[in-house]
Amino acid sequence: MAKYNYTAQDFKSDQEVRWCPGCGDHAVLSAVQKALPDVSEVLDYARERYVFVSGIGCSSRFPYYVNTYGFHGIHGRAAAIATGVKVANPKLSVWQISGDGDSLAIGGNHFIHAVRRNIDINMLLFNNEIYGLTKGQYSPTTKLGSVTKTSPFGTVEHPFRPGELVIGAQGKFFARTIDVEVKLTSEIMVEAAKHDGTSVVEILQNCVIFNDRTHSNITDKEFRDERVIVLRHGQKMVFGKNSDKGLVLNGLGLKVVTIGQDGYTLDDVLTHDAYEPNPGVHMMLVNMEYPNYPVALGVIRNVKDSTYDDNVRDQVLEVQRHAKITCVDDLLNSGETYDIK
Amino acid sequence: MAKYNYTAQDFKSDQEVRWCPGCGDHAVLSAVQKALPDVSEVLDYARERYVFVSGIGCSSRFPYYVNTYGFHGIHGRAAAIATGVKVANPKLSVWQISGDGDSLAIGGNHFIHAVRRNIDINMLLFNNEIYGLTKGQYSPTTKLGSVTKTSPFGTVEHPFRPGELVIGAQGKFFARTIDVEVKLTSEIMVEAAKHDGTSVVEILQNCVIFNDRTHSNITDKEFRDERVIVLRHGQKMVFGKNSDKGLVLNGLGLKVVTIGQDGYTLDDVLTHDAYEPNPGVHMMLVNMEYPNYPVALGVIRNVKDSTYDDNVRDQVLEVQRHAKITCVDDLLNSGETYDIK
Amino acid sequence: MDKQKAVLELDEVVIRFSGDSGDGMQLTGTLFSDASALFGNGVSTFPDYPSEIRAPQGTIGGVSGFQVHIGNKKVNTPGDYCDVLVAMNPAALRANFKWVKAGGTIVADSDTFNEKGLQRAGFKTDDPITELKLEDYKVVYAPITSLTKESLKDTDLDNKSIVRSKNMFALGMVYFMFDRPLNFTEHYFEVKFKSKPRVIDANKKVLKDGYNYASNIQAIANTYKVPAATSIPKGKYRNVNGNTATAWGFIAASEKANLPLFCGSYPITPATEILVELAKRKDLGVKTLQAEDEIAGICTSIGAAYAGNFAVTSTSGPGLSLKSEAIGLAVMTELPLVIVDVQRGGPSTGLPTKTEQSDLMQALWGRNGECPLVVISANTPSNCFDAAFMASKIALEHMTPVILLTDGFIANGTEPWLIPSMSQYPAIKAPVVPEGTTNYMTYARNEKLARGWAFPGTKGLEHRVGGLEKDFLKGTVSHDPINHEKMVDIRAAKVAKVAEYLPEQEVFGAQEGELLVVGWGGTYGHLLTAVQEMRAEGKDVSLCHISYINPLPRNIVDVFKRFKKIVVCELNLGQLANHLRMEHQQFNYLQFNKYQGLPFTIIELKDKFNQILGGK
Amino acid sequence: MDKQKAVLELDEVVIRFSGDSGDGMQLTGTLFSDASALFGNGVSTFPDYPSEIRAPQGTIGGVSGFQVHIGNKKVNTPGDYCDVLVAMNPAALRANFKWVKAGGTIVADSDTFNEKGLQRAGFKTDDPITELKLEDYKVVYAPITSLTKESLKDTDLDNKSIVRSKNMFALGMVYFMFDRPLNFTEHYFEVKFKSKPRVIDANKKVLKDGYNYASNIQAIANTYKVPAATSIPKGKYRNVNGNTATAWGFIAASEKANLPLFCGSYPITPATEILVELAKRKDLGVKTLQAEDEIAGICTSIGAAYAGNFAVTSTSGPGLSLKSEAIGLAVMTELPLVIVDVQRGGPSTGLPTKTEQSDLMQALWGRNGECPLVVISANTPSNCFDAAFMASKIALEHMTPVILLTDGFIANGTEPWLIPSMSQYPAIKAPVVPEGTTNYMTYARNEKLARGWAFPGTKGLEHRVGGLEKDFLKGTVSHDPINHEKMVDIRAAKVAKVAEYLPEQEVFGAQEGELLVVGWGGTYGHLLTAVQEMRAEGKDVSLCHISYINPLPRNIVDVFKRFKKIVVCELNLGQLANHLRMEHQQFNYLQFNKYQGLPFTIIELKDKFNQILGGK
Ligand SMILES: Cc1ncc(C[n+]2csc(CCOP(=O)(O)OP(=O)(O)O)c2C)c(N)n1
Ligand SMILES: Cc1ncc(C[n+]2csc(CCOP(=O)(O)OP(=O)(O)O)c2C)c(N)n1
Ligand code: SF4
Ligand code: SF4
Ligand SMILES: [Mg+2]
Ligand SMILES: [Mg+2]
Repeated sequence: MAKYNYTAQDFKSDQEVRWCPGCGDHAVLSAVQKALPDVSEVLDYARERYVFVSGIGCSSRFPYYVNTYGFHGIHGRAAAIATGVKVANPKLSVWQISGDGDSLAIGGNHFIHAVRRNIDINMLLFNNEIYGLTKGQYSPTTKLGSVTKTSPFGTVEHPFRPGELVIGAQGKFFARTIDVEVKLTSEIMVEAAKHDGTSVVEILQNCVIFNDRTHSNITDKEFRDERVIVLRHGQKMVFGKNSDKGLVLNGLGLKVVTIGQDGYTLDDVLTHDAYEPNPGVHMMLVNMEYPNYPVALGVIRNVKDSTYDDNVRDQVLEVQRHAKITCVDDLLNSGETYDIK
Repeated sequence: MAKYNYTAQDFKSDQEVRWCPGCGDHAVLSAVQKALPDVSEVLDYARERYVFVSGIGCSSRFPYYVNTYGFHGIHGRAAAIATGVKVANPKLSVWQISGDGDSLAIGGNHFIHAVRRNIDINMLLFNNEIYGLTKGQYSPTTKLGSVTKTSPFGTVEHPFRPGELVIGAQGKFFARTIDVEVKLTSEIMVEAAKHDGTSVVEILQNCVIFNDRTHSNITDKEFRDERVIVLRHGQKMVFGKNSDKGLVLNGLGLKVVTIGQDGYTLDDVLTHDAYEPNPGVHMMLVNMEYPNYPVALGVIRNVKDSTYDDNVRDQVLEVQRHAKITCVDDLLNSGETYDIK
Repeated sequence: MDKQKAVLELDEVVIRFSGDSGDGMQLTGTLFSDASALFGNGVSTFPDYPSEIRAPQGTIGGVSGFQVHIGNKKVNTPGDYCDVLVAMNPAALRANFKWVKAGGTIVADSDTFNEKGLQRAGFKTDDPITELKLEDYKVVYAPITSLTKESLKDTDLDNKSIVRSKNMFALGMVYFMFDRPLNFTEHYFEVKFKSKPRVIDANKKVLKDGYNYASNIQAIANTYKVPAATSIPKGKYRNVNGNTATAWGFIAASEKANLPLFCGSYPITPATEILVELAKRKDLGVKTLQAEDEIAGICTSIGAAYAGNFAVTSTSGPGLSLKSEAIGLAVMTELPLVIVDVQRGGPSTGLPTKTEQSDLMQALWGRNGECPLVVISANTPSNCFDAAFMASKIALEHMTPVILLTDGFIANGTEPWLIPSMSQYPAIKAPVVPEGTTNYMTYARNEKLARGWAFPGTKGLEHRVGGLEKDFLKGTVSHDPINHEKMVDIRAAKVAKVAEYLPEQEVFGAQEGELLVVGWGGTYGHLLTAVQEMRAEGKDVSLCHISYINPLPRNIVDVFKRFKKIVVCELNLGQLANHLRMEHQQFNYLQFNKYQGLPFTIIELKDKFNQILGGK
Repeated sequence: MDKQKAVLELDEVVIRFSGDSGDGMQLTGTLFSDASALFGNGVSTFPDYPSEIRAPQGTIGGVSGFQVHIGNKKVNTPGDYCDVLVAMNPAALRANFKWVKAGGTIVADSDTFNEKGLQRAGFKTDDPITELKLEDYKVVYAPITSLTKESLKDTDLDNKSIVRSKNMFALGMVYFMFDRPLNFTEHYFEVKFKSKPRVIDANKKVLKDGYNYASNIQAIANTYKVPAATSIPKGKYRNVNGNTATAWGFIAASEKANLPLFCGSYPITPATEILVELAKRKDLGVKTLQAEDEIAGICTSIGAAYAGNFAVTSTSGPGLSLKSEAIGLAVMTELPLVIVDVQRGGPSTGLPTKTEQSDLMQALWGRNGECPLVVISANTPSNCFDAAFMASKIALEHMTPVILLTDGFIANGTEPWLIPSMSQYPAIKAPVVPEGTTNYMTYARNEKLARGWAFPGTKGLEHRVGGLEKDFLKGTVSHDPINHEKMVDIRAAKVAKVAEYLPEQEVFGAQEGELLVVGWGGTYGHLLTAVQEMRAEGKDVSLCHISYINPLPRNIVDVFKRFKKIVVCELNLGQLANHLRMEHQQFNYLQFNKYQGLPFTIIELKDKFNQILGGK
């Protein structure tokens, strides 16, 4: 029984979309606009309940293009602004849009603290491994050795793996998708919205101008199926064009096997448990890198825990239940007072 | 053949130590002053090669008390200042002193980025789970539900586990000690100094005034042996007053067993491998919490990798080897120029 | 020493309690001032504590002081110099003797004046009195520690607790000296230690024994009586410090605006207590978020303001620096926000526990671009309530960030406060856009030039804001040159227009004449006292104490032009004076500046004013 | 249209290339200006690009422009209005037509003026010329796209590459119009595409075909010749933009000071290129650290300065806001540090790609406490080299942070630069404390009031610095009130003293008279041109362009008092004027302000000055 009957069109604003032709951001925008009608039905959110908050960067122009409330903040501060929005009005569905520079360079602190607090916002991390808007400097996710405007002889820094950092900051929800996989992205958006707490979605996004094809060795159509694995809770960890490859346990680590070879059967293949609180396996999954492993897409971690905004609300209600002070006059007259006659 | 023959006394400055009587910082200071003579011999560091950099907080007064170079920075920025010192002069032995608030609240971003870059500094994290200097507000490591000045009804935030965050930020060295264990602390300081790259040492430190006994359920003498395990590379993971308890693998996790019970022998007990690059087991070890597990002390992770400062130096040398431009006049006259006659 | 004993009546008296950080001097002073307030005196207090929590016992670095000024009428400052100094150890004497009036009384715990104590405090001889040239002072050496032990030897308190009670013995002595009843303080013990009757009894006993000891010995020459004030308005009072009053002012504004209060903040001396006070008020629905840093503090508040809460953020100078960029965002998005800066000694970390007025220029200009906002200040501890309320009203009604400047002196100082009723305060009406409004233009403005504030969640008002330049009406991004010029102008005009809604500047004293003293912020009590005293002496001096700094009151030029000379007095190098030079260049502004981390003294002010008057 | 064809000689001409972000207009303009410079013209250029990387093709938002001004003598600005506009599509025409001189020439690619193109650009009719009222302009519609395709149809380039070459066709046309030789540009192709001979040939062909096409058609009325300048000093030149010159100025200072250069920075428009330029210079041992944010940028630099490197940090307005707190630390620790702020349109994110001068007050005052430092500015693209050098020299010799203000206009603009020799530059002698010094007092000062700089690693000079107030000599922490007052004074005195070591203020034009135009920073070229032209017209106007803003030059009062009127011209609301009111209240400062994200025009300046002269 659809209540709102929104379509993607309802979430398109009248603003001209200004990303470069071919930029991965277009696909993500469209995936989100496709997902929001579903989110509305599943969670009973009217359109005006959505707020999109961003920092600064190409990706951070996103809120202008979504026909609801939006806040285009300052560089790196999206998580803090989004946190304020959510705590101020917990009924809002808050979506944070942020690039790899915005959320992991200048915004790294707000990022890890939002995740730690488990505030109920959905963070979309557009990871193009470059600063797009400022025209091509390396970011904290740029691969070691990359030549960029500010690293003419190659970078000398180990990049973050966003999923690993999220888990290190006690993250309860982490998913990964790629810009071109609009359907998968939409599906993940709905899952992120449903999760209570901070949902981090890393989007491997292509910047055609300054970092073209940085993800191509896993995203290119011809071998994508062989190099990514889409994880879904409760399903076997299989991948490959013929679904003939799988992940099995190997001591304390994971191993890729071909089903039917070397004695491995489908039964040996791990079943994905996104709900497991212990981060051990999730950590291995987020860290899988090509060529040793397929890169994991889908909802990798999805663990229930108390959220900051719920805790705040509960505490206020609890205190108010026993409150002796109920207005400012009470407050001013509370405690030690005396009369001058 | 001792070269310097320093004693702890050589590292005491003429400044009056101003921490509260009973503060855990005193013991740490003394442990560091005891370790530095050893570091000097092992690594051939003259006293003037040490630089202590801190932020703001009670613990951050540390540099005043060490008789060498020191920089008492601003709140949260110690890691950034220390990074600048090290890159400017890689010959210096740089020690960062910082509280849980200084390094994980306001300084969280510089903390994770220094760790990610693997810059060769030694970070001592004084974790008293409180803001001492500002008189008792909760910090990002304060236990959930704690009543402090700014959480009169208990905190509502999940605390960071520093070791977990370090690993999430690709940390290569993490150790833990407790303030009162001066000998262990000294030993760890020497290891931290020997490690090339960012060495993070978490010190469970008592703030007698604002958070007294926060670590006492593991640090109190009467049961300390039963509740902590001191890890040393290559040694069995055993603990307990009678060294009769050990850690064994249990599926994907760890389990505490009593040696000689339920069929467990010393052979079943894990041997600590601090050098293992894969963070899986280290993650479990840093996350062990009382009462389910003993709390791990000692050097938990100690992995070799290239450091930022070495990479910078190598790159400069490499470029200079082929350089055509060797002075500013060369530079000004390089590229497109033309003559007006 | 004079051995006669009598009860002398005084108009006012200043007492300074000083001892080690662990000696409980803050509590002792507070109890004395509370008792005096309850008794009906005019009271003003100021704590003076070190930036260490507990420096090593017995050292100068660890000395903590608390000064109380009581009078038979309203007193406006904690007093320049004290009549009586209580020194619990040699370090306290050494750190504070220069604050004792010539010939004043010093009560010292003789038990601590042993070799070790003297040496720790840096004395070179065993005769501190001679060493400090205090021979003409009345020094009362009392073995306070041993008498306290003696007093409590029959209780079951442990030794540490017993020794810790010595401050109550000293307080008892002071109560005798000033002829104060003990019952208020006894009542305090009863409430504080409700469940521990033995602790109540012990404290009462020590207090009483101290009182009796003082009455028995011959060393205390006179007892003094400061009669209750008669000129003080009747009514219900409480003592309040500036930080509490600030916090409560915000809560009051939130009630009047009918909007939930949100405070995103990060602790910093001396502003932390505002956050602490707000965190307590979950009963009134206040939401506080202790952020990971100052930037997150203000950014969460900006987010909350966007979402429709009344948002504030509290900090001190270094934190204001960190908030600069985000303040610009609040200016551009034209959201209501109050930023309170409790100023301390700068630059950089500076003197964190000392007072100063050196953030005014930062408040006015510390942001990129042409980025105007409202700057107002608070004058006294209790005035912080009204100042916070007004800051909030302006922010909410004019849709602008407001910086409220207080300082360490009034933030920590206390004074009695005639408790107001909220019915005396005006309503606050923010330009909230009602649901159902059609064609909402995000940057369309009302008569105050304030834009309409639409809350997320409201159907039909969906809109986007941000830090890029805005279209004049629609609020969409605009790179148009002329639009930018218009927006720069209108942002300035909106702030300037606030003056039309503010009270005119008042002058204390004659409305025209020889010398106009101009001040702002926490120097009010000192400037007022100096001007009052000089006027009583027949000098032609008036006071113009400015609360509204940007925009300045609309009649300020009228005020200035009626005086022959203007002297701007500040605890900085002349920041208000410079602001006035920019705004009203036509006047000549003399300056009197002090920047020692300390308030003015009345004496130095009067000297300066007399010199100006004389030098005409 | 006039069908006659002739070669007319002109003194100067302004050409604006405009097209889609992807059309290569920046390159086209640069090639034209390089060719003109090589030819011997005076040249000044200014790129004007959108804040989007590539907005949707054909829209106004995506238009990128590049203006070139060439003359037969030195030209000081890129010109107010252009004589010739090249518009590669309708959006470019629409966005730029208002910058064409009345009756000027417009060259347009007729292939793009189809229905879709016109509509995207927001035209309502199919006749843009009438719609924009350009009937009196000389419009040359040329099918540039199709002719380019035609020209390259026999090459093996793919279609996309072929179409992308159309800018070279247009450039060829312009070369014909201005009688420019092709060989400089051909040489460029040869170097640029060294390993791709076919690409070289293709580019040469398109360029030539464009040239020939223009010479063949009758539409181009005249060709113009701007003779080489004769007044320009002879020597070796290069074109340089402000950001490159700034970076190189720092490297030069590092060489002269014999200290390694360290730059901790974070990218931000329009300052990023300074970091980019420095990152290239590993050959000269420059260390750049792209930090995680601006705060880490400056803090790594402060660490590097403490460790004995010459440290700088680069940013724009919002980044300067973020650095505020750490700048205070540099002031307190008295370490040498240059902070360069490439100003852009504010407040907040504002207009990131546009120019403005609105960070002056922030540079002066944007920090907590009394926190003085040196503020200087650069005037032109090439002057950035000298300004950066001087900022460095002051920082290093006086042990103080220095803020260097440039702006988007000069940072991106280019001009020919007579390459200096480093032998012309003075030595830089920082007060480095030599090993072996005994009794090093961290805050003891030399005649400049600079403290001694001791490098970690040096035996015997171990010391501690930090943000708390420092003891006057020893540099240990001091909470002493009098010491604080002394330190506030000496920090101010140290900065004030810098004036003694700086050149006196010079005046262009008469040294006394009617009207003194006062300016600072990147408006130099425009102010100079306006004053030059008016003086040529016999008007009594002189120019005082201030590079040293704090402290002001020591003779500034002498300069000011020799003129009847002073007008301060700035791209802000009057920040320098206000600074002057604070520093030298005795003068009356008229103001001329513009804040549209654009430079002044000569026309509006002259109008204003004439009006002031007329209105005396
Ligand atoms: C305080 C501040 N510092 C720097 C900038 C400049 N800046 C804008 S966006 C950006 C980085 C963009 O990279 P990312 O966040 O990865 O977003 P993308 O453009 O790649 O989507 C930078 C450095 C700024 N706007 N504000
Ligand atoms: C910019 C800034 N913000 C806030 C402060 C106030 N402040 C000083 S230390 C501190 C926290 C201290 O806690 P921690 O880092 O854990 O150190 P500890 O005192 O516990 O050793 C705070 C909030 C400051 N000095 N500067
Ligand atoms: S520069 Fe890169 S990230 Fe930015 S809009 Fe263009 S393609 Fe996308
Ligand atoms: S307040 Fe706590 S952390 Fe600070 S010095 Fe005292 S005991 Fe140590
Ligand atoms: Mg990016
Ligand atoms: Mg702490």
